Parts: sequence; C-alpha cells; structure tokens
Amino acid sequence: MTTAPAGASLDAPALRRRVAALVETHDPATTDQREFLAARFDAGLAWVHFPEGEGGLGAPRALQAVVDQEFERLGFVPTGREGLVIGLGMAAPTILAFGTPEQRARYLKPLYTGEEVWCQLFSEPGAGSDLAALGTRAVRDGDTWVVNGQKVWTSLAHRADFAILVTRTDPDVPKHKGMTYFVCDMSAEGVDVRPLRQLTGEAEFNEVYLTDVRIPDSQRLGAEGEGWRVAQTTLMNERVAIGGHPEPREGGLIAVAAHIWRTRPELRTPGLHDALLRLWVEAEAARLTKERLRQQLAVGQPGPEGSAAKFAFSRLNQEISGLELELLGEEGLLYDDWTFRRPEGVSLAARSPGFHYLRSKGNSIEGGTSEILRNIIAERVLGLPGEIRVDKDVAWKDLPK
Amino acid sequence: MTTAPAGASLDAPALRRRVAALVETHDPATTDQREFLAARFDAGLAWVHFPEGEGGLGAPRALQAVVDQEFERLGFVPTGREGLVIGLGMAAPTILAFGTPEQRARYLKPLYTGEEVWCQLFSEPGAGSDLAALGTRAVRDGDTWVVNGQKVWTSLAHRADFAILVTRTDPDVPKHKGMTYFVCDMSAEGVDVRPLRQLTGEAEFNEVYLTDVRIPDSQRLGAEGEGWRVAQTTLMNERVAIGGHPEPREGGLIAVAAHIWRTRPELRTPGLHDALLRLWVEAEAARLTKERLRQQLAVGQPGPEGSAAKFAFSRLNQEISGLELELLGEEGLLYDDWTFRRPEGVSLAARSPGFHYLRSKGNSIEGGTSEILRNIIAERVLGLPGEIRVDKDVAWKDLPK
Amino acid sequence: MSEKRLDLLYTEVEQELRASVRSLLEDKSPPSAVLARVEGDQVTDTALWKELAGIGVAGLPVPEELGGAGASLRESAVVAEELGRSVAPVPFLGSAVLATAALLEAGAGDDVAALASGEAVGALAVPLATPPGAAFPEAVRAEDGALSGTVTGVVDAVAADVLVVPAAGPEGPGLYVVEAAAARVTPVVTLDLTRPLAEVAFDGSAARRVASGAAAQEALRRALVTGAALLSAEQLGVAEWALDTTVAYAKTRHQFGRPIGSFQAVKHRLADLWVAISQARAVVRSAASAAATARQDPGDAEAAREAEVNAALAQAFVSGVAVKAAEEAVQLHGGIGFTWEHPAHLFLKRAKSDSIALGTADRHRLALGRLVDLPAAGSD
Amino acid sequence: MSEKRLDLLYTEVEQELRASVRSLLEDKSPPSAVLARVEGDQVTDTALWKELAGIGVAGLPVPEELGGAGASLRESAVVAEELGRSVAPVPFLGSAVLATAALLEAGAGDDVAALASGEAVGALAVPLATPPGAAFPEAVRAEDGALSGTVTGVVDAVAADVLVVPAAGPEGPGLYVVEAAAARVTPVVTLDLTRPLAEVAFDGSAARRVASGAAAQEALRRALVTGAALLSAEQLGVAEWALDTTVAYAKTRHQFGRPIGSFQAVKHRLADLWVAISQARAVVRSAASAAATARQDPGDAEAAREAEVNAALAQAFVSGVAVKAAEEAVQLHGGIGFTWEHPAHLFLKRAKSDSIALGTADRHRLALGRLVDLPAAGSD
Repeated sequence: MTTAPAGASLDAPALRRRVAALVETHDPATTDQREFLAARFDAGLAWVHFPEGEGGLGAPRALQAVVDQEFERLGFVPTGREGLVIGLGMAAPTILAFGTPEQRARYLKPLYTGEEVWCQLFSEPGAGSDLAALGTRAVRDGDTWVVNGQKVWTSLAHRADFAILVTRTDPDVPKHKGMTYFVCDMSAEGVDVRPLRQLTGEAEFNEVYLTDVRIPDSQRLGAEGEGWRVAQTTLMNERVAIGGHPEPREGGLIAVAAHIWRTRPELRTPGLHDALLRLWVEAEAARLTKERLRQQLAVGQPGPEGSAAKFAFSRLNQEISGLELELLGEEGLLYDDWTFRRPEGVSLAARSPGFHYLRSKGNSIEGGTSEILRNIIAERVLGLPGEIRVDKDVAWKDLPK
Repeated sequence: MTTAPAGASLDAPALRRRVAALVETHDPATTDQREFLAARFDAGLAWVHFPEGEGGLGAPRALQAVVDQEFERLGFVPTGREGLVIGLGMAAPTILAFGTPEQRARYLKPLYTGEEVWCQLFSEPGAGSDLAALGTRAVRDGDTWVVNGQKVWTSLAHRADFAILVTRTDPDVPKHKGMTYFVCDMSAEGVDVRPLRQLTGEAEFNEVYLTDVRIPDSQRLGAEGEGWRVAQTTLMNERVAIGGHPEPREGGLIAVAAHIWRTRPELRTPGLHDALLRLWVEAEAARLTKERLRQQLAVGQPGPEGSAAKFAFSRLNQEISGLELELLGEEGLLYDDWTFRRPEGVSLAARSPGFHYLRSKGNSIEGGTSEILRNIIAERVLGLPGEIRVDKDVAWKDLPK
Repeated sequence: MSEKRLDLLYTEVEQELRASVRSLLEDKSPPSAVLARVEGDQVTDTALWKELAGIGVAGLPVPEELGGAGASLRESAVVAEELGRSVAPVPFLGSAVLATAALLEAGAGDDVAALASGEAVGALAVPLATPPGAAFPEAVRAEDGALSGTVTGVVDAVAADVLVVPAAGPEGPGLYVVEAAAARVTPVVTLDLTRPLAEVAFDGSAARRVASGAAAQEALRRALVTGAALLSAEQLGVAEWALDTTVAYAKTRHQFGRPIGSFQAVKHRLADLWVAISQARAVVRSAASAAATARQDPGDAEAAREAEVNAALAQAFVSGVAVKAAEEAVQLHGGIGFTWEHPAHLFLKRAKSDSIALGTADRHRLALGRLVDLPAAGSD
Repeated sequence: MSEKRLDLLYTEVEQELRASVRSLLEDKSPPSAVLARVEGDQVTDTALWKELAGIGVAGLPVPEELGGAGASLRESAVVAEELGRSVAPVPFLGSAVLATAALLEAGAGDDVAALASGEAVGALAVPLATPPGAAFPEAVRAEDGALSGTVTGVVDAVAADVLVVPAAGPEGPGLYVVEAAAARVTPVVTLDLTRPLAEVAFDGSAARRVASGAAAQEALRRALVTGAALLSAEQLGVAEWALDTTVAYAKTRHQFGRPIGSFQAVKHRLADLWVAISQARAVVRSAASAAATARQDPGDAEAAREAEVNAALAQAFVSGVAVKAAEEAVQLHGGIGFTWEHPAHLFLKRAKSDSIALGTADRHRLALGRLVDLPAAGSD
C-alpha cells in the first residue's frame, strides 16, 4: 500500500486527463459535494503525493497544484472547508506518516470529504511555547489508555469528531522522551469541551478537560514514547498558507485605515498622515515579500522567508489597528459588542475597529509566539547558537513548573 | 589614621567655618590653584568623608556638598580638572578602600591637586562587557611582577602618570578568582601608548601595550587574587554624574536640532516635524527624569533611575543626531574634518552634524554597553533571574575565547 | 524658554494618601471584582466612590471653605495613579477632575461642594476625546436659560447628578449647570469596559449659567488642561500595574525549565519598559506640579503656560508608555493574557482608550509645537 | 489601484552577473583596500571601474546599438547590490545610473556610448539629495549655448569627464551636455568616505542642449526615479553586508564564556534585522522590475507611474533598513565596531548618506501619499 506503481509515470498532462475523467463521470454541477470529494479521493486526486488507495497516486507533491488548478479551471472548488483546516492540514500528514494501514483506512477519507471534523489537543496551561513540557497523563490499562489532563486553545473542539492528542506517558524520563500521541474520539466519555472566552468578548477557542478518558491502544499514532517526533510532523505542517494567487496592493487592515483616511478628511493630522504612510509602506513591503515567496514556491525554490511572514503580519495588524483607533478619535472609544458568543467565520472587516485592535493581539501569540518565531529565525536561518538548555537531561517530573 | 575623631562633631556650620578659615589664610584670588588645592587637601576639605590626613575629616559623605557649595559661593571652583576624572572619580576611592597607608600617603594628594594624572587599564580586546575575562598576565618575580598584555579604550593614557591596572595572575582558577590589581607607573619601561583612531577620525582613546613591564609588589592594591573585588569598587564609582544644578529645558543635542528647525523654514516637512516633536518630548522626559533623580539625591533618597540615565541619554543622542542629518538634507552629506588627531576638550556642539551622529554611536558602547545596562536594570532593579552562567566554575585558561 | 523648578518627588503626605487609597482599592476593588462588575448592568461602583469620598478623594484640590480637602492637584494626581493601577470604575475623572475643575475655574465655588463631598457626582458635557486646545464646542445651544443639543462620549455622565455644559448662546460661549435629570443620558458600548461613556441630549433643559464669554472659554480650556495632566497620572498607574504584574509573572512562569524572566530578550524588554515608566513618573509629577501651581495663582500667565506645556508633554509621552506597557503585559503573559478571565485586558482597554481621551499623543505634539516655538511645516 | 505583476526573483543570468561582480570586488576591493584608499588623495578607484566596465557593468541597461550590454535595469540593480555590499568607490551611481539614465531618457543616445563602455565617466549635475519630485533646478542658467551657475553636492563629478546639466534658459528648462574640463569641480569633505561629492561651477561653459522644455523635465524626473530605485538596491547590499558580518561576528565573539550570538536579546535583534532585509529584498526587486518595465516602453504612463510608486516605496522602506542594519552592526561589534580600523563605519556612513541621497524616506512617504491617494492633512 505504501508503494505507488503509477507514480513514476505521472506527469501534468496525465493528471489533467485523470481530472477530466473524474469530472466526466461525476458532474460537479449535479453531484453532492461530499460524494464528489469521495470520488476524487478514490481517484487518488485528493493528495496526489499520498499513496494509491489513500487519496493519492504516489505522484510528486508539486503536481498537486496542477490538479487543484485544473479543478478550479473546471469550476469545482469545494466550499465550507474552513472547519477542516486541522484535519486536512495537520492530522492527515501525521496519520499518513505514522498511522497503521487500519488507521489510514479509517480516518483519511472521511477527513477529506469533510464528514469528520478534527481538532488538536496539544497546548496546555503549563505548556505553551514549551509544548514538550505538557503534563496530560496517559496511563496504560491493558489494551486501553486512561487519560487525564487539561488542554487549551483548541479551536473547533466543540464541533470536532476526533482530536490529535499528545500526552505524557513516562514522567520519569526527560520531557521529549516520555510522550505518546493518540487519536482521541471527542464523543468519548470524560471529554468535556468548554468555551474559552477571549479579551474580545467571544470564544473562538476551547478548553478541553479530559477525565479518565479511555482510548484504545489501536488509536495510538507512532510508538509509545515517540509522541514528540510525531507531534513535530504535525507542527511542521502548521504554517502560513501561501495562496496560489498574488494579493492585490492595499489589502487587509491597511485598506480599512486607508479608507477611513480617504473618506474622513476631518480626522486628518500631519502626524497621523506620516504614521499612516509608514504603515502603508510596511504593508506593501510585507505584501511584496509574500508575493516573492509565492513566486519562489512556484518555481520550486522555497525560501526561509516563510517563517517570517506570520511574524511580520502580526506586528502589522497590531500597529495598523492601533492607528485606526487613534485616527478615529472619539469613535475609537467605542466597541460593537461584548456578548459572549462563538463566532462562526466572521471576517475581521465586519467587526468594529476596537475588535481589530483586540483580536490582532492574539496574532503574535497563537500558532507560535513572535518570541519563538524570532528564536527559530535566529537559529535555523541565521545559524546562531541555541539557548543554553537546562531541561534536556532532567526527568519531566523533576522540572520546575 | 583611619579613625576620625573630629568626624562625629562635624556639621554644616562647622565645615563652613573651616572653609572660611582656609580662604582666610589662602586667598584664592592670589594663590596658585595647585597650592590652594594642596592646602585644601591638608585641611581635610578635599573629600570630607575621607580620613583625616588623607584629604578628609571623617565626616559624613553628604556634607561634601556643603563644602563644595561654600567654595563655589566664595568664588573658588577649580578649573582644568577634566583630565583628572579617572584619578578623582575612580582611583581615589579605590586607593582609599584598598591601599596601604604608604600608598594612600603617596598617591592621594598629588592626585587631588592635579599634579599627577591617572588612567585606567581595564578593558582588553577580548574582555569588553565581560571584563573578568581579561588576559593581561602578571607573573611574580621576587618582589616585582612582570606584566604582559594589551589594554584598550584607555582615555588619558597619553597624558597619565599612573594607571590603575587589573591583571590575570592565576589562569588556573575561575576567572573572577585569579585577578590582581596594581598601580602602574606609566613611565615604566615596556609601557607603549598608541592612539586608537575612532570612526569619527580622531583618537580620544588609546591602546596600551604592556611588554615585560615590571611593577614592584608594593604597588599592588588589595591581595593577590582579589583583583575582581577591587575592580568592582572602582567601577561602582563610574557613574553618570548628577550635577548640583537643574538643567534647563531644551539642552544638549535637541537644542541643535530645534535651532535648525527654527532658523531654516525651507527644510521643514510635516513628517520631520512630527519626528522632531517626538524627540523633543523624549528629551524633555529624559531631562525631567534626571532632575527628579537630582531631587531624590538632594534629600538622600537615591533611586535606581540613575542606572537608566546613561542608557536613555545614548539612545536620545543617537536618534536626535540621526534626525539632524535628515533634516539638513544636502548638508547632512558633508563632514567637517577627518584629520587623525587627538581632541582636547572640544565640545560636541562645535563639531559638524555628521560628527554628532558618529560620536553618539559610542555612547551606547563606552562605559557599559546598553545591553549590559539593560541586564543590570532587569536583574538589580526588577529582580529578574540572571543569565545562566557557563563560565563560573571553569578555569580561566579553559574558557572559550 | 523658561520654566519654574517643580518639585518632582512625592511628599510624605502624598505617600500616606497613596497608601490609604491603595489599601481601600485592594480591599474593595481587586481586579477580579472589577471583572465581575463590568459584566453587570451598573459599571460605576458608587459605593466605592462614596468610600473614597469618605477619605477625601473627591475634593482634594477644592479649598476647605468650599467643602474640599484643601490639598492640591498634586495629591489628585497621586489618587489618579492609584485609580489607574486598579482600573476602579469610579467617577473620579468626570466628577472630581473635569467637572470640579470647570466649576472652580469658572468661579462657581458654590456648585463644587456637593461634588467635593461625594454627595453628588458631576460630569463635564464634552466628548472625552476633546483635546485642551479644541475650539469651544457648539453642539449645545443655549436660549433663554434652556439648553438644546446632543453631546456624545461624555465620561461619567451615566452616574452623574449634575452636568457642567459648555454651550453657545446668542451672547456667545457660556458654561452652564444642569441637573442630570433634565437631560436624556444614554449609555454607549465602550472599548474601555471600566469607564462608561454616554450620549447626553438636552431638549430645552433648564440650565444655570456660571460663566460666559472669554471666562467660559478659559474655564473650559483650563479644565481640559488639568484633565490632561491628571489623566497622565492615571496612565502612569496603568503602566505600573502592567509592568509589576508582568515582572511577577515572568519570575514564576516556567517554560523550557526556566522562568521566562531569565530569557534575555524578555529581560531587555522589561528593562526598556522600566526605563520608560521611570521617565513617565518624572513627566507626570512635573505635569501635576505645574497644574497645581497654575491653579494656585490663576492670574499668572506664565504658570498657565507651563501647565499647558507640561500637560501636553505628559499626554504626548505617557500615552505611548501606558499602551506599550499594557500591550507587553498581554504579549508576555502569552495565552493567558489573551483570555477574558485574566485582568490584563482591562488595562489594555483602559490604556488604549486613555491614549485617545483628551486628545491623542499626536495632537498633543502638535500643540507642543505651537507652545515651544517649533512651528509646523509651511508655517513660516 | 492597479499594479502589474512583477518578477521578484533573480534570474540565472542575474545570479551569474552577481557572482562575477562579487568575485571581482572581493579580489580587487576588499574592505581593507577601501579603507586604505579613502585616506588617499583619489578616492575613486578608476582602475576598478575600468575592470567592472570590462564585464559590462557600466552599460547594462544601454541598448547594444548604443554600445551597451542590452540588459535591463534589473541587472543594474543586481550590480548595485554588490557595490553596496562592498562600498567600492566607483562612479556607478553618478555615471552608469544617473547620467546614463538622463541621456537615454532625453533621447541623447549618441552621448551614452562613451559612458556605457567605461571610456568616459559621466555625472548628473544636481545635488545628490534631490528627490525625484523636486522642481526643475534653476541653479544654472543657460544663455547662448553657455552655462553659468553653481551646483553643490554632485556625485561622481570629481571623476567625471562629461557632465549632464539641467539648466534654465530663456526658452525654459533644458538638459545640456558639458565637458567636465569646461567646469570648475571642487571636491568637498563628505560623511560617506567612499562616495566623493563636488561643487560644480560653470562660468560661461560651452554646452550642448540635448533636450528642452517638458522633455528635459521628464528626462530628469525619470532619471531620478531610476536613481532612487537603484539606490535602494545599493542600500540592500549595505544592509546585507552589515547583517552577514554581524552574524558571523556574533558566532565567534565570546563574552561570559559564550558566543554573544547565543544571548537571546542579540538573537532577536538579528532575527528582526533578517526579517526587515528579506522584506527589503522583495521591495528592491519590485522597484528594479518596475523601473525596467517603464524604461522598456516610455509611452506607457501606467508603467511610469508604477515605477514612481515602487521607487518611492523602496526609498521609504529600504533607507531605514540599511541605516538600522549598519547601526546594529556597529553596536553589536562593541568597541571594535567604533574603531577606524574595522570597516563597519564605512557602511554606516554609506547607509546614512544613502538615506539622504535622492530624498529622505520622509519625502518619499509624502510623494507616496500623492501617488496612492492618501492626501495630506488639510488637503481636502
């Protein structure tokens, strides 16, 4: 199952023919989306670099873009897939890399079609930037594991069918060595999902309490004690997506600020003008940087600039939204709505300037803090020495917490 | 000699009477300055908190201000003492604290009168922020020490009669434990002073090469191996002097920039206006901070703000002088003079804007880098944990260099 | 350019006042209580305000003969620092600072007593974002002793009994006193959860004029200058809370087996913040002292000018420091700082709103340019 | 707001060009050689310039029929990066960029050949600080085929054989070609040790007009826009040298028993610099591509506008990055970075001077405001 006999002979025209053949038998216009995606999965056109029978054809990864573009050209771009980002982006490559044949057969297809939603149970109150410090305990009991602990910052947990979960199975060895990775059924007894309210007033994320949750050993991904390595595979796939199309000049929050400037001359001052122009320049520089990265990827030369994109984006969002409030003056003292609720795909632009300001504060924390990203750039890109580590050779249970 | 019988009964009126008595017998108007200062030293009015016979009266340190003000009121403020800053500010307190009676008798008086100029042989090319890494070797040979090594950033070395010198006497113990402190005769054979040219074109500082310099053991200050502790005493006395008088608003480099702005309307742009006003605000904030510290000292409540003053001052100087060049535009592309020379007390304001810009770059390096000052504030003021040290328990000779 | 030497230290009396206020606030209004309160219907903590008034806080700079404590704006600034440090939702800024200052500067001493004792709460009916140098407002018209018009964004109007209203009438600008009951006060949803704002509408509301013409203009201007100076003290308190709380967290929060405060980048950022806050403290003391000096001798034009310079300086400098401190507090707390349950956001929202209140730093820099002869481009 | 998609990558040909130029510069003009040269009488390295011209560097964007390499301004930008990285004192900016661009834009192709081959050195007689949007200069008057007047701060005039001179005559603006021998060229002492400037005085100097009226104005403006775009490439090279050199130093310089590059505050600052430089690279590529596109089709007004926007963006962004990088290099080198013997100061002086050359970032932001419809305050 892991070899791909067809892979070697596959090229772009061959893939385009396979797309045409699929569309021939399953007219996107009349076929239900989930059914169509199931057929696409079966045809190996979900992820062409995956093995045959598991959504792919064992083709080179770069050819996926050809397939996506071809479906797009033919007018079939699946919709409503925002909730699948963890399943598609993080769970799937991890299951492919570490799952048993049974696990791959069970999870990949419904994950792809959108029938099953996934979430990620990684971060804990005591393990944020330092994920390897996590303390959620899994204790073996025959053929099952009994899990107790608390996870935070889990988006989609309230809608998810399954979770990828990292636990501590051996507290007596150094922290990177005593972890084990599981698939967790979110409907299992003892899984308690509670909304986590943010400073914006709403709850995009959840806390998940795990109390004596029993997970069959058959849902373990990778070997016992190998959880850190499995989790690294998951996290390597968590990156800023670089889209296939160039972004236009003056997109994102700078457009909001520029619009206020253009339409509200009474708010203008010389100092705010200079501040706005500085941010306009920064935003355009960030856009061109992303565009350059996109061009690099398109010719197969991915650069390290990707690791900086999120970092630059979060700083810009924070500065622009801060200026937006100052520019508005009196209106900047107001807020639209503090109601405690779960947002469903609300765009930033639809909310008030105060929300822009507050929500953007999370950009430099979620998905890797700016401090950690700076470390990564310094060490992996510039080759500067790592921090002196005091936690490498100490049993997890003996670490200060 | 170290007890001060008169000290207990001394108060401000008593000191004023002693000043009056001195001036009575030595009319400042007709007495040579050095002679007058010798008399002032003998009268114990040089440093009133020093012991009797060593320039002082064993009086409380705070009363020195009374004496200084009284001499000032009577019109006797000694001049031309810029070159004595190391002797007066750093050598004297160290000699007082660690010198033998013979050393105190030999050095303090000519140091005070200005007859002998001192410099400081501390920093080395390999030991800047990390002074304790220094490698200038002193090896005992009977009653003398033979010194070899290179010192840098020594101001006044080309005019100095003596130096305070820290050396490595035992490379086999951890670095803080193997140092010894000496008084070095700058006219001794093997002392080679060379001007060190800076990026401004001139040479304020020197490199000093020590080749088989022989120093009698009688010129050792403190015990063998105790050099670090002695040097700490010296460095504690190296601080930004907080003067006795408030500084006026808009002093220093901001005055230069403001003057250009006021007199050259053709150079003005809205963006530069905002930038200038930002720096004006910063400069005024820094001035008020220094004034507040001065008021605290005046009522005997020194605050930790002193450690931040130099730090803030260097950043401000750099930013203001950078703006000055941008403001001047075309003229900012010019420089006054690149001639390699030794400056003699030239004021910053007398030089060109380019010199302001370049010279101010040294402000955040000399006398403690801004990085080290931030560490000091974080650890000593905020009580944050120190860096993890890898050099505490390693013999000096085994440290990476 | 001349300026008086101002006392930049805290006196013993001021430190004692600080201790009483802090102790009361820590007891009655810890961050957890504030967080609970802002979710309720009535944000303003009137009971706490009565207690604060009980120790003299409502009438510090009011002469004793007018029912006040006979202290000065320096003491008010110390209280403002503590209120910033606790983001306590009491009508100090609206009543004890702005409305009181406007009445005192207008010579309406009789109206001050109720505010000074805390019996009544006052509000100055201008938008909170108004900078001291703004033109006299014309949103409200005065005609035959009655006011009509609407003012938006009025701080502490929700809790007010008495409104001090700048209004334009046939005879020019005037400052009026109106019973709050005679106006329609509608709360709005604010970014700063702890500081209610309201729209205040007058529809022929009965009003009593307490100053007119240039005197009204000058009273309003001076009230706003005083407000700007004292607001900077509040901002200092916000910044101090943020730094203290973050330093404490950095000492105990461990990641990678070490307190996060042992990482040099974190240390340097906190050191930078400490430097900025120690500068802010000097600037705030200077602004409070200059305001106090100007209040003491209303006829001293140089003192009035110094108060303006120092208030503009304080707003231009301290606004940014407070916002930076609150933003760093959220960031360096990591995930927990982004939650509703941690109080950091209350201070972030206060800091950002304060940076807009009584004029943004940008507008204060422009004002400084005029005051210290650094004219704008194109104004030769 | 529309903009063309521009190629932001380096082509293989460009990378080969870079390799040849870098290899030549490393061989003939390492920092130590530059440092020795700037203390001599003749800063400009004419021998090196001949060698660079030998590999086509002097005439890259010049059509082959005019004696050039028939490449584009994109290739010129790659060379500018390498020249920035080496602060080599050659008259690239004055001759191969500014004078060549002015002549090409003026349609004076015949005058370009000598510059393109490196046989002659040209200079554009405007002060180096002139921004693209400046009014047509009036410092020099043209009368009866002769020029009179003085221009200050002319880059590469000291080494020039030919001067391209904007001058105002009775019939309006004109662009003139003058033999340098017919002018009085007086070097001045410059902050940037590696880039000589001179005062150029004309006193009835014989001149030949190559463009007049609106064409002369447009040629000058476009030459300055091209100059701004290519200057940003030079600034990128300066920043890259500063970062690379500082990272290398931080790996080997030990203090407290550790490489200084292991201290987190140092790491974060260098990471920030790397992020800024990677952004600068995209901006510079965009500016070079936009300039090349506009040059290709002089009649395309939209392309000309895009070239202006991108050049202003590049100057507004990259100036600050280069200065910051050079300042960080000096600071993070500690004492040694403050000495004359270490080359860091050459890059600091170049970076700061470049930030003024062809207009400060501040002026380019103002220009952007006009170009992208973000009007100044008070201009409603």
